[in-house]
Amino acid sequence: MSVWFTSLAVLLLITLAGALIRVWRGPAPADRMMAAQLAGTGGVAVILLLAAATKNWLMLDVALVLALLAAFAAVGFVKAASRNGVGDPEADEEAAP
Amino acid sequence: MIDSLFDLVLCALIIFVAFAAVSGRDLFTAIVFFIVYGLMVAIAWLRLEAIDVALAEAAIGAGLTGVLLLGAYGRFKNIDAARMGSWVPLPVLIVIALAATGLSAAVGVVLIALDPNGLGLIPAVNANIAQSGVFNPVTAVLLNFRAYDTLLESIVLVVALVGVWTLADNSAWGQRVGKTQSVRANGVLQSFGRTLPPIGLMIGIYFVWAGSSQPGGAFQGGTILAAVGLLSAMAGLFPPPRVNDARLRLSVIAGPILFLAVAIAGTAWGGMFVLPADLAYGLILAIEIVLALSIAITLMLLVLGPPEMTETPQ
Amino acid sequence: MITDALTIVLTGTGLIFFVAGTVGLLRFPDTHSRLHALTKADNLGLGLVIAGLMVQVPSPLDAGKLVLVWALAILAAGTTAQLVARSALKKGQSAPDDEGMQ
Amino acid sequence: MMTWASGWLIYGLTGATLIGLGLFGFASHTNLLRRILAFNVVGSGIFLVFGATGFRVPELGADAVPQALIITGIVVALSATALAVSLITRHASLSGSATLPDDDREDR
Amino acid sequence: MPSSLALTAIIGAPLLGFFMTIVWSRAAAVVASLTSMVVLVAAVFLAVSVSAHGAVLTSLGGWDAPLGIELAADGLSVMFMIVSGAIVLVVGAYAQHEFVHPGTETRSGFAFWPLMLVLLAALNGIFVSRDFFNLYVCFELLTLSAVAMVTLNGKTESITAALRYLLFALLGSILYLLGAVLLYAQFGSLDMGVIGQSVSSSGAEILAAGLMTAGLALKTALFPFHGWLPPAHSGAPPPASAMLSSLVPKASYFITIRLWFDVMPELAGNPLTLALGGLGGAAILYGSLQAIVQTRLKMVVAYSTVAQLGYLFIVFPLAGGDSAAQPWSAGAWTGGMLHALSHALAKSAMFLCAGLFIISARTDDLEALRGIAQTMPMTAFAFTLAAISLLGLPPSGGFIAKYLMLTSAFASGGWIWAFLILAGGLLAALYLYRPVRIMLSLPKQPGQPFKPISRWWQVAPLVLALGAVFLGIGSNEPYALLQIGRPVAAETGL
Amino acid sequence: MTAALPFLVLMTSLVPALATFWLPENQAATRNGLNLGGAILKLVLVAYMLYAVGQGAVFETRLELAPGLFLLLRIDALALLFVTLSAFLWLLTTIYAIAYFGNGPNLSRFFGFFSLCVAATTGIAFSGTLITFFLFYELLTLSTWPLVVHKQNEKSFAAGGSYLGFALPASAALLVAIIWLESVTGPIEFAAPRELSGLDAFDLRLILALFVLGLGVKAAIVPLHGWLPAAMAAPAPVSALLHAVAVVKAGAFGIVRIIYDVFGIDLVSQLGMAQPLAILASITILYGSLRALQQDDIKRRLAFSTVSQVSYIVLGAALAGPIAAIGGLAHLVHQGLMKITLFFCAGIFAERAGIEKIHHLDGVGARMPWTAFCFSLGAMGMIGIPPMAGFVSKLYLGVGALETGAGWVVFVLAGSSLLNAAYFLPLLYRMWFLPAREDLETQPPSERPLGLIVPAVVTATAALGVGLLAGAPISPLGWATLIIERDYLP
Repeated sequence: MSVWFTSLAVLLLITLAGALIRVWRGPAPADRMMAAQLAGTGGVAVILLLAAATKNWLMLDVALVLALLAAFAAVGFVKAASRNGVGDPEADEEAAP
Repeated sequence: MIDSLFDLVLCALIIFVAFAAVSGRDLFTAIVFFIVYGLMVAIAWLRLEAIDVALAEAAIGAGLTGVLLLGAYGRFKNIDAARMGSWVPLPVLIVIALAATGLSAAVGVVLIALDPNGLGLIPAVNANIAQSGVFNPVTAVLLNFRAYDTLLESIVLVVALVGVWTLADNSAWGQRVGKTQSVRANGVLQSFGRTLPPIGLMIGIYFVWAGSSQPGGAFQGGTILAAVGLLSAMAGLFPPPRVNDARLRLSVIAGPILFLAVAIAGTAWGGMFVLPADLAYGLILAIEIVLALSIAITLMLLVLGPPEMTETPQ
Repeated sequence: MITDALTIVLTGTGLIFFVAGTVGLLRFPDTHSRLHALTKADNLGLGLVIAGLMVQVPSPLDAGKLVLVWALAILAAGTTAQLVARSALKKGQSAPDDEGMQ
Repeated sequence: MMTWASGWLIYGLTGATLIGLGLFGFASHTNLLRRILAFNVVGSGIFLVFGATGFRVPELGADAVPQALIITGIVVALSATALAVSLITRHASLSGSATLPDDDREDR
Repeated sequence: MPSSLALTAIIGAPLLGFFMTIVWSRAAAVVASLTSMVVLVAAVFLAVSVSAHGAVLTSLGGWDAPLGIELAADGLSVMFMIVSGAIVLVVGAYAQHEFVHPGTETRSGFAFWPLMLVLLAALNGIFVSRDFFNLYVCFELLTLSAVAMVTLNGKTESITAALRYLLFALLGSILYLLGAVLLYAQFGSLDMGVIGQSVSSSGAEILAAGLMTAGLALKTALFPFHGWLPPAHSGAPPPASAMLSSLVPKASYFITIRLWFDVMPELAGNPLTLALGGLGGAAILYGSLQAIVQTRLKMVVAYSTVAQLGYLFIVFPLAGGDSAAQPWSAGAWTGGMLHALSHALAKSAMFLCAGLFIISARTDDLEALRGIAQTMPMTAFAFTLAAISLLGLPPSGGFIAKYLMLTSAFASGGWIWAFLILAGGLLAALYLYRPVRIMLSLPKQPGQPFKPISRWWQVAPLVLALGAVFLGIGSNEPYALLQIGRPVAAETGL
Repeated sequence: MTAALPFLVLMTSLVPALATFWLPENQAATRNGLNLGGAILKLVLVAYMLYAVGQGAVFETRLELAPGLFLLLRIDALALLFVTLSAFLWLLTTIYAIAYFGNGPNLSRFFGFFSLCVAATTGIAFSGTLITFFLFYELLTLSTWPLVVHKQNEKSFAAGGSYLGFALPASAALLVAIIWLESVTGPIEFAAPRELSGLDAFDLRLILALFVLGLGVKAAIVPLHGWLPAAMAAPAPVSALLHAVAVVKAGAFGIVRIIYDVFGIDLVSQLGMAQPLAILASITILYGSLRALQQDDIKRRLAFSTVSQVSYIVLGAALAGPIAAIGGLAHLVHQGLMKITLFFCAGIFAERAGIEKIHHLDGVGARMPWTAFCFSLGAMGMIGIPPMAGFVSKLYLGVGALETGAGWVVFVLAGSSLLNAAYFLPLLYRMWFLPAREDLETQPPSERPLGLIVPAVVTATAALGVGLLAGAPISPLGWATLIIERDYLP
């Protein structure tokens, strides 16, 4: 069973490499960010599989942290993309400076 | 076999991501790669059975540092391309590349030559953990065997905060920290910011509490709490505190000062940092809890930056 | 034995969704369609992996953690997808992939 | 508990590579944020080396002392990064530049 | 037992003060003064105890090395602690006039005091630590507080200088850390004593020692890594500059000395000693020449630091060059340490003088200081005294240091080192003569362009300058103290 | 008491120095009282020591700086010779300076450094080890610099710069010589000349050369004399002190110490260094005189005269014979008395009558008789007219030279005397025999206050007296004989 999980993790890693190509290529920052998001989810999955492979379920904690902070990073991203780094990402128009 | 394959693929991926983060085309790409890099390294730590470190790396490396860099990137918008910087001149570049390669190679050679059966301090930790008051060996090292390091480390955070605050404008002193966040009321971001904190709070507290017997602890838990706080602040759910708020300052130093107090109290039991075996667990837990809160607030303030608010928030 | 088989099927399918998501990410022409492919694929992929592992975990606490991970991922992905989509649209950055390596 | 043949060495060598990569980035960019980013790469490379050498005998698990020190190191690196990032932002807003003024070089 | 208590007090007290000044910034200046007094008393107590019973060693938390962290105070650490305690005390007294805010709290008025105290804690931590990783944490504490101090006046140039400083310091830290990691990998310990007992010249040790030395040299601003120092030290407010220039580079130098003389003298050889000595010599020449052409007083003083730090590295090739005819041993080593201490006193005095001049003349442009000695004779006198010590003229501490180093140089036939030491002295005369001359000249126009400064304020630099001189006149006690726990290699050479 | 005596003597000038620095500018009475009191006390102590040392006593004070690094104050006959001169002339110069400056600015600073300068000179005289000597030698450099730049104008700063420009490299050379020597032999005390066998002849020569280089600057040996004429920018009392007592004498005294107490005269001869040194001294004697001849400025002429005259002392030491040595040592005192007289007078001319150039001296003799008379006495002494002091020194040097077989020195002495006459006699001629300028006629300059003229009269009389009474045992010549016969002859 452990071999299955590990193999799956390897394949997942390789898939992640594909997503990273999109990060590299862009072209828009949104593309990069979304691809990174995918890598994050994939990473969480890899960790879950590793936990299963080693039966060390404490690793789930790490997955938990990553899932929580992935969202956090995404907010950081959209904030950074706004006018001066603190703007409202949902504003339809940028406020005049 | 398959494990080694996993290790190889993971390491190749880490090196590729690091390469992309270091030499990616533009700053933004580099930062995104850096965040992914933190994630990959966290996985590597799991392979090295260092779950405590993986937690720290995931929370700090992938999370906070990334957000810190992203935040700064947001400020770089007004800088024209010419002043964004580029590479040093080619001849210098070559020299640097050679030196860096040389260093890597040297470290590699040294690693290969190391005694493959080096045990480090594993026996020493195992022999003494019973007297440490906790079951997680990493926590035992952090809060008992080498508590001095940890105390100083928690102070490093506070010093960094003082340093960051020093960068405020003179006129902004006494204002709220960070810049005014503008957010649409009840928009996506705000509802996200409302949903996440309870979950985050729970997870953070879990890590602090669990730290004595399994991976986790004040730093990991504190970081998660900080992230939750930051998210709420970014979502405009509460106004950031004022830089001269006495309660704020007290909460920043509460953890380190309790730590120091316990360390000094140790002189009554035989020397600085001495924890009597029967009280050790309680004391460590108390330190961890207060420290986690202080760390959370300090980290949050570090990411928010110096007070810069020019207008008073509505 | 039956649980193991279930796990294998579920996690295997999960992987396929991840692969699909990645392919979509690489092949779809513009930011918006890439976004859609992505969010669906990765939430489903992770969900299937988690479902497959649910039957393996020894304690309810760990099962709870798994659920929480998935919940967080969906929440985060949903929210950020919206935010990113807005931010991309707003800037007119929903650009087709021009393969350009400027 | 499974054993990985010399798994630690793979990670150690990866760490060594990261150190070189990071140092290269640290010295070769003029953009300050990128230099700080590279600095973090060096740091995690060093930590990886540290952690890997603490895992040379997998049967005994990972050495707790390097782990604890790495956590300390990560926090210290974060503190330095936070200060650096604030400095860089402040510098950028004052001088309008993301790099250090080269004409300030003392050895000119 | 009380001496191990004192050992913890010299770190615990400033840390406590650090916390107090953060929450109670209204009383920060008083807290800072009390704290540095406590530190000074504890350091003197340690000195007495060390000279009576030898080096003091304590294991924190009751955990002995290699598992725990050990602190130790020998003569060398005690001397450095006394001098840093004294400097911080005086600088704190001086800064009362600059960083005290009677009304609402100000930015720099808040930040200076905690930074000063945590700097002191970090310094003392470095002087007593026996653990290489703990030293890394202490160095970061030191670096961050020092960098923050550079930014206190908020000017763009200061921010730039602080950034450059931070980058160099971080690079230094990280190289040092890599070295420490490799040491742990090799020895399973980070304790100096444990490592020192099992040095075996393996590749790991050589690489580790090399990396640590490079990192420490970066932090010490050894030529050619000195570029960050002059703008940082001249950009900081004078009280901060005084501590930065006199104490902070000494901390990393201190550990360089510990590393090579205490821990792994077996690894050192001619390549190392020649390289360090050569760079030190280059620093003397380059720093002095730069100091000669500067037009601002603080830049002159800052470049002088670059030059003076160079002397410290000449100790490496000279150590062991003992003259059989002389009654003392380890002359070069002791001379180097005395030089570090007397430079600390003299340099902090100079920066405080510069600070007073700036307050009085509103600039440190050399030409604008013409005739300032008329308004502030005491400060000009203090500056001149400090200059005498830097020149290595008798009877200052600088002289005794140079004398010891020169004797070793001649005894071992190190002509080139002797030449460098002497040339450095003469060049120092060149770059310090100009400011002194300008201060003492008559002002161009008879009007009174300078703001008068209270006499008590002017006492601060004078006390430090007199300290530098006293280190020469009363060098017997410091000399004897430095010999306690002195490493064998200081006598036999590297 | 006897152990502390050297220290006490040192303190008699050091304490007034330090105290004076802190005195407010307007406390003239306290300041003068301090300095005069110190000077008188010192003179009393020195007189006592003269008696005691004459009886064979030796005083020592030892302070340990670092292990093996002693500050040794030791009074032997040679030290006493120098210290007596400086104590005596310090008192007179202080009186003169008080009168000269009146209510001028920055006097606390001036008298502070003035006393410090004398303290340094005393220290040099008392130094019992090389390193103690170096310490006070440097203190002298540092304390004279503020005196040289006292006027704080561009000219005096240029002079001060030139002074340090010569003095600091010289001190480096001196330090090298000391440390090189001591790194082989251990700390050197003057009392017991060491066996210097650890070094080969070449090294010893080099070390000796470095010593001469280091000390030669203060002794103004050609070509190291450049700073001395420039230092004329200083006020007259400073010039008097520099030329007669402190600086140049410190250099000359140092050379004597090195030759007699460190190397020993035999070793110097064996090394073949005595003759070159004698030649160097001779060149300086002639060169200084020639340059003096060209000067129109009175003080500059006197300055070059000093360059010339100080080398008589060096010559005496270098000739390596007892009689020449006695002559040289005696000249240390003789030249001091004569030269200080000349500078006192030059100061009075400049201060009271505005006379700075030689051609302004016309007819001044009748208008300022006391000053002119004293000046004439000093000048005649310099020329070596019997029975003035200068004659005695030259006689001993000449006889000594013949005794050691260096007959050529006699020609040097003769030539120098002729040159001395050539540059001093015209001054005397102008003073006494030419008609005065008109303004001198209409407004006869005053020689008051007494503080100006009395010291000059005293030193002039002394210069005459030591020549007349040269045979007495307590005269400088007698004392020099005592030194040589008791301490340095086998």
